[in-house]
Amino acid sequence: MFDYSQYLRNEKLPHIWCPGCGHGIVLKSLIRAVAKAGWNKDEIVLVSGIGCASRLPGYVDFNTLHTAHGRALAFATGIKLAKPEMHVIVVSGDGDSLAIGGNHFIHACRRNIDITLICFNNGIYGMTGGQYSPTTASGDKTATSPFGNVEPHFNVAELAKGAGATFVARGTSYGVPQLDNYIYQGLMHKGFSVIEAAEACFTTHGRKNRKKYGPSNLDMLKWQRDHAVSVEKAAGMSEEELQDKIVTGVLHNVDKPEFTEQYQKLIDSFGGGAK
Amino acid sequence: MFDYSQYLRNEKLPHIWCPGCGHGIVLKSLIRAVAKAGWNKDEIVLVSGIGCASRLPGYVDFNTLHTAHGRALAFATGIKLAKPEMHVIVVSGDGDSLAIGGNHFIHACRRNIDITLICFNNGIYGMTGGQYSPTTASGDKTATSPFGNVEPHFNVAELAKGAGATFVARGTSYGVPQLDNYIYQGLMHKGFSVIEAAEACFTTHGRKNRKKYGPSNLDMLKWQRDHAVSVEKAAGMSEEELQDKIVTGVLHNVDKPEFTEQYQKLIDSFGGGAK
Amino acid sequence: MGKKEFQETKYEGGKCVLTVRPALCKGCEVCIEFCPKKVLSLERKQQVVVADHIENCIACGMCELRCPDFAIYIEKK
Amino acid sequence: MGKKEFQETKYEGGKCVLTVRPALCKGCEVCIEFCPKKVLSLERKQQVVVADHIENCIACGMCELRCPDFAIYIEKK
Amino acid sequence: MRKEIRFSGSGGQGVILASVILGTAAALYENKHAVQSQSYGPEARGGASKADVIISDEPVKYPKARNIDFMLCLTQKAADKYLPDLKEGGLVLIDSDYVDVPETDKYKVVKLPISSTTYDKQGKLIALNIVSLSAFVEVTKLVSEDSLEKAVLQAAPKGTEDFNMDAVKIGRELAKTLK
Amino acid sequence: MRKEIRFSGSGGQGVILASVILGTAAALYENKHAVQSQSYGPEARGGASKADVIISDEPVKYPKARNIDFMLCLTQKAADKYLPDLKEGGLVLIDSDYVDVPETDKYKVVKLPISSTTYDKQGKLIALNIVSLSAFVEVTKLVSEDSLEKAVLQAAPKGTEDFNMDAVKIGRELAKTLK
Amino acid sequence: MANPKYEFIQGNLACAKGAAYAGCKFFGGYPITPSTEIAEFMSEYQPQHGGKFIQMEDEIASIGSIIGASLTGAKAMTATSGPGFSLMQELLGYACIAEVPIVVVDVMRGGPSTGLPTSPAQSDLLQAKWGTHGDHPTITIVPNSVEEMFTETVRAFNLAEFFRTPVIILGDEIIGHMREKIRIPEPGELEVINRSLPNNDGVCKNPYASDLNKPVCLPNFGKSRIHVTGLNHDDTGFPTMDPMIVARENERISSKIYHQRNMIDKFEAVQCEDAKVLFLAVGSAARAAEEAVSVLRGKGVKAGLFRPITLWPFPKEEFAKYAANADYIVVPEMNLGQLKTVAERFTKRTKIVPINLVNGEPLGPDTILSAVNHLNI
Amino acid sequence: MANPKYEFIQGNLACAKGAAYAGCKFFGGYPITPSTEIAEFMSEYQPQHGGKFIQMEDEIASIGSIIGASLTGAKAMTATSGPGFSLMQELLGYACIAEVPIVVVDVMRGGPSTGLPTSPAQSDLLQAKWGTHGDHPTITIVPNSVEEMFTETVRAFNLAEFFRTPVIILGDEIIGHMREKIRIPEPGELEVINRSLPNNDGVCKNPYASDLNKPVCLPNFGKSRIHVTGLNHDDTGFPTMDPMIVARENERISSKIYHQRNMIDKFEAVQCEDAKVLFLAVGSAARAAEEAVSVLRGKGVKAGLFRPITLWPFPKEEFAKYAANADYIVVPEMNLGQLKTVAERFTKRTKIVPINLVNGEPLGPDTILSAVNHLNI
Ligand SMILES: Cc1ncc(C[n+]2csc(CCOP(=O)(O)OP(=O)(O)O)c2C)c(N)n1
Ligand SMILES: Cc1ncc(C[n+]2csc(CCOP(=O)(O)OP(=O)(O)O)c2C)c(N)n1
Ligand code: SF4
Ligand code: SF4
Ligand code: SF4
Ligand code: SF4
Ligand code: SF4
Ligand code: SF4
Ligand SMILES: [Mg+2]
Ligand SMILES: [Mg+2]
Repeated sequence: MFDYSQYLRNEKLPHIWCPGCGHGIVLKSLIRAVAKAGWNKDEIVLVSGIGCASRLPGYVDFNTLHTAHGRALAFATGIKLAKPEMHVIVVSGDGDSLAIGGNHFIHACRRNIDITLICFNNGIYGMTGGQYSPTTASGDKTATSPFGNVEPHFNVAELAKGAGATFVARGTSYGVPQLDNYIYQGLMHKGFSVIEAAEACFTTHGRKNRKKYGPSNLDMLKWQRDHAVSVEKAAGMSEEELQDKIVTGVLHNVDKPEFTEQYQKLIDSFGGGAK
Repeated sequence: MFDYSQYLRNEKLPHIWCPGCGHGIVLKSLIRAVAKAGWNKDEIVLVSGIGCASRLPGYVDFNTLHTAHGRALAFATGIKLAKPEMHVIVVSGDGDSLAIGGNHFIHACRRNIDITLICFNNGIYGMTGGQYSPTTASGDKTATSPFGNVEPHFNVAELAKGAGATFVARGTSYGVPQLDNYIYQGLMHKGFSVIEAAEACFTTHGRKNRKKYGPSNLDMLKWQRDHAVSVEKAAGMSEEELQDKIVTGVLHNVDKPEFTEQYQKLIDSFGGGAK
Repeated sequence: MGKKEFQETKYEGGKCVLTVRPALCKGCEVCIEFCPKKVLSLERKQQVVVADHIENCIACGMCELRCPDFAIYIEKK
Repeated sequence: MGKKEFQETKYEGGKCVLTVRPALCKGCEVCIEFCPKKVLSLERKQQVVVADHIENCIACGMCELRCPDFAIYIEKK
Repeated sequence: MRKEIRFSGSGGQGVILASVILGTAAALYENKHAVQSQSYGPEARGGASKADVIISDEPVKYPKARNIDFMLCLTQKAADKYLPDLKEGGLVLIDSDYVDVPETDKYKVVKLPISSTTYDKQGKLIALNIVSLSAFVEVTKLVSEDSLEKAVLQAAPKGTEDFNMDAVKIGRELAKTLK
Repeated sequence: MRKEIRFSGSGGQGVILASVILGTAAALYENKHAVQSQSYGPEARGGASKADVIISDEPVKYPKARNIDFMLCLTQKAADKYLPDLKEGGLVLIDSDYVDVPETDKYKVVKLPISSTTYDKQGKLIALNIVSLSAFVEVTKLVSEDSLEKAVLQAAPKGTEDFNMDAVKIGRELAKTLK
Repeated sequence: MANPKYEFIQGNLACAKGAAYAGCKFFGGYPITPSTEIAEFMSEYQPQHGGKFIQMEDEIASIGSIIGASLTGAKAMTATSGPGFSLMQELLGYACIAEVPIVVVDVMRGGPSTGLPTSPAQSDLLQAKWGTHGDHPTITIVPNSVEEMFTETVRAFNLAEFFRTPVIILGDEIIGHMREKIRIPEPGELEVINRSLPNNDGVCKNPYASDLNKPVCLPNFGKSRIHVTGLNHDDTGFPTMDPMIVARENERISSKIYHQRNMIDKFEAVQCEDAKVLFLAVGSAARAAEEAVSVLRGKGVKAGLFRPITLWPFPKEEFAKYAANADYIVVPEMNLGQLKTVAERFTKRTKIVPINLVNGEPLGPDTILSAVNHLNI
Repeated sequence: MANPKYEFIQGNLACAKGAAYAGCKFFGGYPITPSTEIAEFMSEYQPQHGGKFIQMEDEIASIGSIIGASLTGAKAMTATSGPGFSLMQELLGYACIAEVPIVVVDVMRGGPSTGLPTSPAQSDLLQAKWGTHGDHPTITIVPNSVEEMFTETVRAFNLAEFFRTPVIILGDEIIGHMREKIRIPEPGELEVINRSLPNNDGVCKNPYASDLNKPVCLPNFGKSRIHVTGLNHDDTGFPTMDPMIVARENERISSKIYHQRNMIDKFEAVQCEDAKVLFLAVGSAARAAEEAVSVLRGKGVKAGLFRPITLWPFPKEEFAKYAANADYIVVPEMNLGQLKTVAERFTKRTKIVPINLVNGEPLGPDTILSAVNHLNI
């Protein structure tokens, strides 16, 4: 029996998330990945922005920082550069990391700073009651797209890659063992890694799109199961076939110089920065 | 003899740019492309942010808007959506569009809104005196990287593509006829188009990197000439060979539904929005 | 941080011990839905999961894996 | 917007008329450097371009194309 | 006459809608002054949630309830949390299927098996809030039957009018058993 | 004694550095109070650019120049723009190779062929600002030769010390021709 | 059937409907509690009425988009709460200097930073005036009822369009979320002001030319081909550093507002004439204060309430007049003393009694009354 | 050779050197005129001294990065000008409520919006106090010389670290860009305060526990494993909506500062004792005012200058004391009347004479003297 409690602030449970919310599933995945990495809790800083997902840091027994909406990566960049010996993990909703936080997202990718970002992508602004986000599927009804969303959505992995991230993976809150593995690989990766966890928010999103996702929270999870295809399988599929699919797997993994190491080299070139 | 004067606010000339600054070369390219498009000046809105490049709107006889640093695309999105019959062009420096303006950049790409963005990429913050930008080459000395830039830089085209732009091209301020053509294609494209104009700022950047770019402004232009390779040619080159090259050409061109048209369809579904 | 003890309900099956922490269970039914052996069900009034067919449990761990609330645990025998 | 007239210096060659607007020329030498026929040079004191070899001009238009300042124009004959 | 009313229950039970209907009935159909407000934030999502209505003949200046005259409690948690706000001499209606409160001299406790009755009659609990509201109105006489029905109809999504009017009747009948 | 000095010329001529050197000479090597300030913005890039120094025995309160005692003009544009700020009885040194100003009773005009002399002696105009500064100091006696030399050395990039000291001498000699 | 013109709705909804009434054709926003209902209504309303709704990527983009839309001629609006309002500050200044009419709603919530997202507060009162850098004009309106959320939003658009300047509406969580009955006015019943435009199809050489103390008559984008910038500019709209022009324009964008105070000033004076205990309060705190006034009058205390509806510019003369007669100025507010600073400025003799509540709860009449009980009256 | 401890440098450079002296180990910034020299110095200094410099993607990221860095224990700073300062407002509030020490330099420039990027102004004085949403504390320092740019930056770090709060330094284009001689103090010569940390290697259950009126003793990230949030929180650092705690904490983050005013208050009173014409001015305007005082005294006019060096909290008692004796309070400032509002608050009887210059030019003694000439003295 895996002992979550040593990673948890047990007295803060139950968490605030709705029954069945995927955020809890991914949280457990993250804990298992950190356990596997064997990191010392004192040396971990977990940073988030604002949103349902961003409440996560309150529950885990690391150094935790709940910042402002969209700004987690900016704070995290300061932390990592100031104290590179810390393991810095960022957890963030799709709205937090890709709407208001989009600029910090692409620049963290570009810098290739050794931070692991887990994007809790439920395709909606959960916390504020279900307005469409930059990852909401076109056509979906939300609080601010009552007639169906007319905007296209980001492919998070493509965006991360295009911006320069060196490790990109996508899992789902249904395919938990795989997700464990992607997060673990992300933690181990030297450089900026993005793990997108495809999730669902029935409370604010599924409820308004029962025709598509099914009548309950459980159907939404099954929708995930039925629409996930591995990157290997996806390679053989047409763009049309992939239209409503969630392509999972490690989508990008390259080796590039890491930012804080490069900076340390500069310091070292002056003899380690005597005062 | 091409008559620029009918597109210019002649009384504002000479412009404020330094002798030999590429911004002037690209401005002329833009004018020729607009002329070729045959657009009515009353129906063009040219928007910029803040920076040397962003002073451009002052010189052309369209509806022109000089916004705040980084925000040109946000304003432009409002203009285009409010009045889709206008042709909206954004001109913006690399700092303006990719540093502080990075979020608006990726979201304009995602929405595929019918705006043409010309990114005046001189790889530096010219206006403020030459601090490194998100496109400054690694190793270059700048006002804030006195020992050489330790940060990686964006590949603007990859970023745009990853974010969902439907037309992406890159030219240089040396290869002017090609640039004319890319801009023209961008203007004609229905959807969001990004034309990156690779440029040079000798005043704040070249001067500090004479070893690399040569002793004068003219050498910097020649550097461009010597490092530009067409996308066709680049296809056959290794990553190493491409390291310091500027890959030019139309790099991405796909057809996707345009945002304001989609929105208009929604309005039309209610009978065109009777009051 | 101080530890908090949660009350636990234990079910012993052939292959496993299954533990539920009722104070944490939100009755979301995720474990129930994806249990391959229909071991679990919901106690309506308390909105808490119960293992009324523990005998069928194969200790596959899917319930624990997917429970969003740290409310259900499987220990293989 | 009102038009402003700029003073112009005209050079007539075999194949072209070359026009310089001294008030706009910043003497950046871009046109000079990339003229394939070495037609142009810089008048140091005024820092303005002059066409001292207009006879060699082939009207290729490169000077006009690259001038950042609307200062030089080529008209083919 | 200023009356303060609080509806309380758990997140998804529809107490907010009930309060809006009551407010609508008073404000639009009886030309009284009414102000409705509700709890937002984490509490609104799970746990105890509340919605208040103030009904008055005079314009309502301060819009928040302070001394509750009438309360409805659909869950025990809600009762535990909010009953202290009921004023001396006030009245609370509880769903006796789920809630128990000790008898007291301080206020009047009215107990009705709302859930079981609703389930018995409708086979589901979807309209529990309307049944409760109707019973509540029958007990408190805060608005007329007619006004209540109009307000319920105004709030009912298309196609659910009959079902909701049925709920109104169930609540009313249930409350009449008290007499 | 408060003296206000303005150096003016075109963007790349180094008048700012000259002003900093003068300020340094006065402040660090003669223990006077000195404040230097310069123009920023579009004007600093092309067109006429200026840099001011105030030298005083007393602490300088208001740090901006208002009534220029001594001025240096290296271009005609600069002269046209800034001469009006020279106070009555002031002195202006101009580079007579490029600048012409009418004689007047209002202030004293000192003309020196700075550019041509510099070019003649050094084969380039890089140190024009130092030559000008040195001539200016020789004319105005605002700081001692010694202080000026120290300040020039402090400002000179490594390897250019001799070249700059040479420029100081050229300027000084040129100014001495006036006597 | 009830009269269909009456509705029992939330303050935020009333605000959105007021905007629609005023002719708002463009809404750009980013969701934030407790203002989301405004955006949600707009997302439904606009496409059905030929207008535009867009959810931008953040609050900066939101205000940017509405300034852009307004320049094309559309009446435009955004809505947010504290954190988003802070992010909008830079571009609020842009709208001031470029003289672009927009309406910005800030439904105030608790705490600095994220604070208490679902609790009421009145702690952005001075931010609304001083939040952006540089000197700039501000018109800020603070409604205190659902009805005013409607009518004052109409007025906000009128002022924005007339004066060519951003107008801020400060709601708060209480006023925004509570429901009251309001009458929806018929079209034409409330005055709706549209921006005046140059004749001549907008073509004009000096679009920013204006008498001192007067708003500009800037044409919309189109045939005008004007230039608009956030740099200091002259009559032509082009940048200038000429000290005379810069000073005049910096002053004019503020003085145009002070020049027609009669159009802008709005306040409610409840029993102020003979008030010895004068309350100064806005928004939901003013409702509590008004109740306190009744209670005190009932006890024979000469109490009164001065409630600025237009908070900025502050109706200082009117306030000073009543204040001069009062023994105490009592300032109940859901912050640590913001209106108090205003009271201090415009009262020379009177004792000022601050009542401050910053616990996330509404400020009620009881708190006010018990504070007043301690006074020597 | 000159004494090597003296340098003839720009105000911005002095500020950066002061930060280095105070032990600043992290600079995160985004370039903007007229503050760039600070970042440029830091980019050279930090890597040579084992510290960190990073140019972030914008000003929001800049302040975010320094808050993050500060939480690890590094003294951290950013520098900007008006437009960037506006963008930083949201996170300034974060640093207030989470009690994170940072130093933010705003070198003020002209105009609202982009305005006049290379011209001086003093128009962010009130923004520094009220710019972010929600009630929050502010310590703001306004140096008026190159020397003070150094020494006051050291003091800014001291106050930030001691009080665990952001400290703002308002420079202006004049002070930032002018060169004066300063003496660079020896290490140890000026007091340098480091944040106090809990014993016990930082492990503590209630990191935000603190007496009323006192700063917290928050451990740095590391063994402490604390939780930091921008929501209202209790002693443990975790969110709470408990009204008692919320009120106490909202008040404490301000009152901690008012409690030890002796550490914070700093002003210069030049010939104020008998002043009948009392100038209230800061920064470069105060230098002009000081010259005006000399001139007026020379003419027998009893003039004096009250110059707050710590502008916020405002040294109100001291000012009020001198103001009470004066016939006129003259407030020369390069804005449309910001210090004036403060003068109004803290003067009951005296006539206030504003002198405002917003043309992008420096405010000089002549302007002041001619305004004073019109007075009846
Ligand atoms: C500056 C700012 N703007 C807006 C908000 C309101 N807000 C809070 S959370 C949120 C979106 C949350 O969506 P997401 O990041 O996807 O997380 P989720 O709740 O879906 O897990 C928004 C818009 C805010 N807190 N701050
Ligand atoms: C909010 C804000 N931050 C910073 C600045 C300062 N600034 C003006 S232009 C500029 C960068 C310009 O670089 P780029 O966009 O590449 O244009 P270029 O000058 O190189 O053409 C910066 C940082 C500003 N005006 N506003
Ligand atoms: S609202 Fe959605 S995202 Fe938020 S806790 Fe509930 S289910 Fe999860
Ligand atoms: S500084 Fe650079 S970018 Fe700006 S005008 Fe000069 S050359 Fe062009
Ligand atoms: S371990 Fe597997 S079989 Fe057993 S209860 Fe859990 S899901 Fe069902
Ligand atoms: S998954 Fe967890 S919370 Fe959900 S019903 Fe099962 S045990 Fe309860
Ligand atoms: S047209 Fe061609 S040949 Fe003639 S001057 Fe220009 S560049 Fe030279
Ligand atoms: S390119 Fe244009 S500006 Fe440059 S020298 Fe030639 S004519 Fe003059
Ligand atoms: Mg989400
Ligand atoms: Mg650039």
